[in-house]
Amino acid sequence: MTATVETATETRELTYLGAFNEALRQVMREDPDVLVAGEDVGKAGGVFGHFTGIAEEFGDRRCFDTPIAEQAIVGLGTGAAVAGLRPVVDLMFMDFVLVAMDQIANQAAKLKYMFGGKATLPLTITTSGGAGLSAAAQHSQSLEALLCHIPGLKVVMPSTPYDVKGLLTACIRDDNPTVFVSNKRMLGVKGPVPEELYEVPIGSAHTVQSGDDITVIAYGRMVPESVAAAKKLAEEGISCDIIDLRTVQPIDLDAITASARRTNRVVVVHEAVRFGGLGAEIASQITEHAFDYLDAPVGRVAAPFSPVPFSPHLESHYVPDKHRIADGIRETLGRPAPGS
Amino acid sequence: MTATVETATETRELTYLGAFNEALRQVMREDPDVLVAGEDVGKAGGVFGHFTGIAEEFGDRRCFDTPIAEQAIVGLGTGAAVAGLRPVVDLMFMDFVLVAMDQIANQAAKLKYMFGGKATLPLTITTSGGAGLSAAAQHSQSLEALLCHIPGLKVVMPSTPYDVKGLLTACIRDDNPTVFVSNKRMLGVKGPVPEELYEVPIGSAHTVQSGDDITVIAYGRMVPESVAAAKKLAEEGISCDIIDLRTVQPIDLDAITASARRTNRVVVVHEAVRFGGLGAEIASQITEHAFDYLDAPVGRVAAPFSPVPFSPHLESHYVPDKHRIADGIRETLGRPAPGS
Amino acid sequence: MEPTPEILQELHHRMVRIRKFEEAAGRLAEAGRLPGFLHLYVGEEAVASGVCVALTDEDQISSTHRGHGHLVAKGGDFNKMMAELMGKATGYCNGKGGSMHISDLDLGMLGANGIVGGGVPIAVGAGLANQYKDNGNVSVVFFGDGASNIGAFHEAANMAAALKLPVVFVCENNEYGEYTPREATMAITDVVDRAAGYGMPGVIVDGMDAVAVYEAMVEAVARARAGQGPSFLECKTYRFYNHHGVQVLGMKYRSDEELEAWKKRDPIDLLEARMAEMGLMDAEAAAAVHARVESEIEAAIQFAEDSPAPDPATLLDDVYTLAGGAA
Amino acid sequence: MEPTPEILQELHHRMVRIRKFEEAAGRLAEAGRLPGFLHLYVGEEAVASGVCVALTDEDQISSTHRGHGHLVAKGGDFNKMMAELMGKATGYCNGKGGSMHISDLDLGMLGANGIVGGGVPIAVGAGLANQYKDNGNVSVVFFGDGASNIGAFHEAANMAAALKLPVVFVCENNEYGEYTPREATMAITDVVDRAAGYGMPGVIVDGMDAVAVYEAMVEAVARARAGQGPSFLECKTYRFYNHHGVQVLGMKYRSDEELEAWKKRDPIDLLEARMAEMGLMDAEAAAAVHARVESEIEAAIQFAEDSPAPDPATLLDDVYTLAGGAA
Ligand SMILES: Cc1ncc(C[n+]2csc(CCOP(=O)(O)OP(=O)(O)O)c2C)c(N)n1
Ligand SMILES: Cc1ncc(C[n+]2csc(CCOP(=O)(O)OP(=O)(O)O)c2C)c(N)n1
Ligand SMILES: [Mg+2]
Ligand SMILES: [Mg+2]
Repeated sequence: MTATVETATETRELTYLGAFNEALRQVMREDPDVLVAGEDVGKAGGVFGHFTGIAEEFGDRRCFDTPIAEQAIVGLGTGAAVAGLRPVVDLMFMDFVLVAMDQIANQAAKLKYMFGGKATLPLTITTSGGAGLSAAAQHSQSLEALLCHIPGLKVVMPSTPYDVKGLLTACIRDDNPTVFVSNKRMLGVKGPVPEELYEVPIGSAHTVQSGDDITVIAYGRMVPESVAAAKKLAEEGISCDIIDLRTVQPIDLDAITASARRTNRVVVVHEAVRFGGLGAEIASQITEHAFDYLDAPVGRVAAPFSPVPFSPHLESHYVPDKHRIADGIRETLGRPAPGS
Repeated sequence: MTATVETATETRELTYLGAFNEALRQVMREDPDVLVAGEDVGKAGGVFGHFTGIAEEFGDRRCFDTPIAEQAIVGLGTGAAVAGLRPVVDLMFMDFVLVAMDQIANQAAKLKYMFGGKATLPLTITTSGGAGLSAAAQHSQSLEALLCHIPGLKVVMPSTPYDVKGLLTACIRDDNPTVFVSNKRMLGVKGPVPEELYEVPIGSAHTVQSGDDITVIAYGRMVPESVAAAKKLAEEGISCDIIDLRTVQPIDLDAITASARRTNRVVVVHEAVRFGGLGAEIASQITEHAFDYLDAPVGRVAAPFSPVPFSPHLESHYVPDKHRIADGIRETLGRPAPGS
Repeated sequence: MEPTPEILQELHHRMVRIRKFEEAAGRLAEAGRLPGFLHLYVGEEAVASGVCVALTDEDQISSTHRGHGHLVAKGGDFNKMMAELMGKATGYCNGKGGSMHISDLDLGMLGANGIVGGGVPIAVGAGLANQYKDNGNVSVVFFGDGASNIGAFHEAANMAAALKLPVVFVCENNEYGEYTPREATMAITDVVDRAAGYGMPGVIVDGMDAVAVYEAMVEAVARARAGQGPSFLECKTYRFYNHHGVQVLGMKYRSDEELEAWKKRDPIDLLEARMAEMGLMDAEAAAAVHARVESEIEAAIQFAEDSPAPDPATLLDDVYTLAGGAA
Repeated sequence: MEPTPEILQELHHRMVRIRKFEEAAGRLAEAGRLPGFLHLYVGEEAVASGVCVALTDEDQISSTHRGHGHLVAKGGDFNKMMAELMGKATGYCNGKGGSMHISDLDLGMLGANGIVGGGVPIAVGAGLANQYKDNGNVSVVFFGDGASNIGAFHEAANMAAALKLPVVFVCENNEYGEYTPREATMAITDVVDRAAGYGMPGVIVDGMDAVAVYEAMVEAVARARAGQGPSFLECKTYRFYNHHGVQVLGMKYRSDEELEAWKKRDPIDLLEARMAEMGLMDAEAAAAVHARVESEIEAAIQFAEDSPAPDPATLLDDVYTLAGGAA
């Protein structure tokens, strides 16, 4: 995306949340068909602040509170999209995707196909996922694997304010149902963000840092954790090629295979549960496309097979962090941990 | 499971449906805490006939019709299980799992863990999945990948009347939430079934036929299709080791890795969409545990990335069959298709 | 208001179109010439017709698994419908949807739906678009008595009321959900009793009387267009055939007496009798309508039979919209 | 029936226990000593207390995200509760559940729930078990005004009515769902208007008056135990603190006047005044109760502080039941 960055005239620092809010405002200014609906998104501006000031600027016809009714919230967006609007509907926590799963996966995702193509669904579902806030088992999940298995959806999980702005813009402008997942623990993270509106193409990964020994594929909050792990490993003489997937459906197969063929070793990192997680799909596709180049099986660093525990004393052992990522990288490289 | 078969005193032919019905009757006779609830399971005996005669034999307090309310149906079972019963609740089509996903994945699957272990949930959810009946996009899905990604659930997908009886018995007797998936197109399939009650252990795969050239891992209706493909391939001198997974959560890693290490080539087959399907997890685990033994990447034969089409002219090209399975096996073996 | 002769003719014509289409579909299904499930609307024609005659082409409807009648009433094309039921490339959905997903967005028919209650939130969403665009259009939700027990219906009905959307909720209470009678699944007799819980006005209508449905609908639509929000119509009706297909199950879940009593109130007979009384249509004229529609149906069957099957190369088309957007 | 002095003492005692526990939890949270979310029950004590005093230990309740008050009212142990809120190994859930999943199955408390409406079908399931075992027990569903808009509530309420289960639906209508007022999310003023749609009797109760709640509950429970099916209680109440935590958001979503008006009807003050009038409790006696409970809370905080953190080795325990079953 450096290309896009260069085209940016004015760049200053914004938070992950600020970038979301700015993209939404700018898209709403250019397109009167974009409106926002969800729980507490109006007067309160969203429980995390994503929608602060939106109702004030655009009025409560374009940004309003809904009842606590996730199925109807998604269906509201689906119906409005089919009828010609470009709605953004918010599901407060990603865990609530499970409440609305029929409307997302049986309805929004399939309508176009079932109708023989005679429907356009410019619907964006925004939600916030991720663990690490002692929010326990029903407010901490990363459920992208469920969404990515459903044909008809596109899913993005940005890791920087720059990508938040560019991907949210791309999602809202996309004529398909998209799911934009914020990471709850990154909302305050700052980074350079161009003032003007721009898109980060859905489906394009981003190389965060180049390296030769191993490819690390991550997304969302696992990207900075992977960078931190790589810094530690650099001291051990290990050079990591870190790819931020940014979009998890569709995935940027070319980018990850090219890197895998070069480094010959790969580790995939995500917050979600390992079994049946996206890492399995990525590992399988890499193995299918770069089998002869691989010196070791693709490693996976992910959450273990349990719900997310409440206690910080347990949760800190549950969510992957730079230490476990570093261990996973060393393991895939067949390197002993330092001091062992 | 041959062991179990041998212990069977009386064995005669039953259909897949008959085996389900017999297991349920026998379990209900031995345990008064087992009851059945779901749409049309009472008077009608279920739309596919799974519950024929159950209400007549056990009365309508032990087998009754519910409103069309999948969330409440699953919750009814969860609450009754926590309160000491051993309920069986039916979701007519596997596609409706999406309607009840919160109650299945956020509630039933997580309660025990969230309560620090202080809950026992002997709940069985029965449902019917699979394509091939021109039932279109909302009545043909195989959604096991979504369920298998959720810690706390066990999921079985039998391919024979023998396993139907043994696995349903094991599911109902299990003290955890289990999901028993019938395949809609196998209900009339006949096979030997012992008269007395027995269990097929959850989590144990079954070698359907032994072979040396390649390991074929399948479950549900893809097992007979794989056997048919193997017969064809035998004529080409290809010998397949076919493993019926039977349980998809947890998976029998020992059985599949042992075979993979022996044959050095593996193909996984399922009806579900390939991207993010269970095949990815199985392929990844095999690659992690048998990397040095593999002569080729683990192949995957599955449905392409689209909803299930209605027209038989399209659906026949969508669902994997013996031809596409044979092609997938040849590809993984690097063998040209005959006559090419 | 008392409907004009033209309205009565229209109600009659649409009911006959539904009846003939469904009976033909039933025959084809029994002859094994239609793949998949088939939920016939026969017996309930007065509801779809009474509702849709009160609508414009711009108004939208969301339908159910029992959707042919709704599409015919909204002006659906027999050829495209029959071709879709046969899974042909010339069908409404190019053979990808079939009976349970038949739709025509150009006619505002937002699709039959295989998920009970699944279409309710979608019509409410269309209502939001109409309110936002202030285009005066109304969206209508068709749903069954059984569907009134599912969460999506409840959430969407409350949403429509909370947002004061121009939506009309039309309950087709045929007293059964598949093979289970209403009494087994709810402790109320009239589904309309739920309207008050959403703050919506609601009325009970004789669902076998197309004129009664039409008149109640005219009021509900006027209310919606006037920005006064959603309302609820409960139409008491009955399906003459099985839940799906034509024959009743071996297992008897409805008594012959019950079925016969309802058939005595066949909505088409009732309207024809009324129009005869009014001197608007004698037996001969009625027969002419039936004959004309029958020949259209025959032509549609021919069209569908002669139509090509979908090209397997189109299997993966239309999963996504490729033009426009960032992808 | 007019409650006995013992009942009044019990109502008062449980309310004070809830109040003191919640205020202590609020202080700890503001001091950064409690991880995660914290939804305080302060202001609504009369509801949980009035309901639970009318129940036996065998009766069950399903709770919400605002669950501490329900557990305290059902007899919850301060030590285990405080330890759970701090994520300690000695907590009710061994630190795995926290505030939003606190539970005590031995007391019939089927768990707080992080999913709005998520606990409703579960309590209905417990009701099925009670009906099936014919054990005379009743299960109670606590849910908010906002929760009455979600599908799971609707499905479960209708299910309970259809199956005539011994369940009591207790709506805590505090006029807000998070920061959104009731008027924005429903077109009705009284949630109880939904009861008729399920065929359940329903009453409105002053949720700041523990005696009124208790009396209404006694009737509802008797009805359930007598096999006459579910009923619905709407308790008009108000939370004195923020949706979660103590301070109100910078953004004002409730007026000071509104808050003050409700605080004038503090449920504990109301009952103490009433008991004083009746000569059952003077200021001194009341103060003694407060003091005794406060010291119990202090001890519980100490217990929790002194308790060990969960052993990381237990992270993957209790995902499944290992004993018994086929696995
Ligand atoms: C969520 C869901 N649950 C169950 C079904 C299976 N099913 C299809 S139609 C039907 C009965 C619907 O009854 P009703 O709403 O009264 O409509 P009717 O068939 O009587 O017209 C059921 C249970 C489904 N399609 N979707
Ligand atoms: C399915 C779901 N949607 C949204 C939320 C976020 N949330 C938590 S509490 C709450 C408000 C609930 O309002 P109400 O039912 O009135 O209970 P109260 O907080 O007022 O006691 C919301 C929206 C949730 N936890 N679950
Ligand atoms: Mg019906
Ligand atoms: Mg509230």
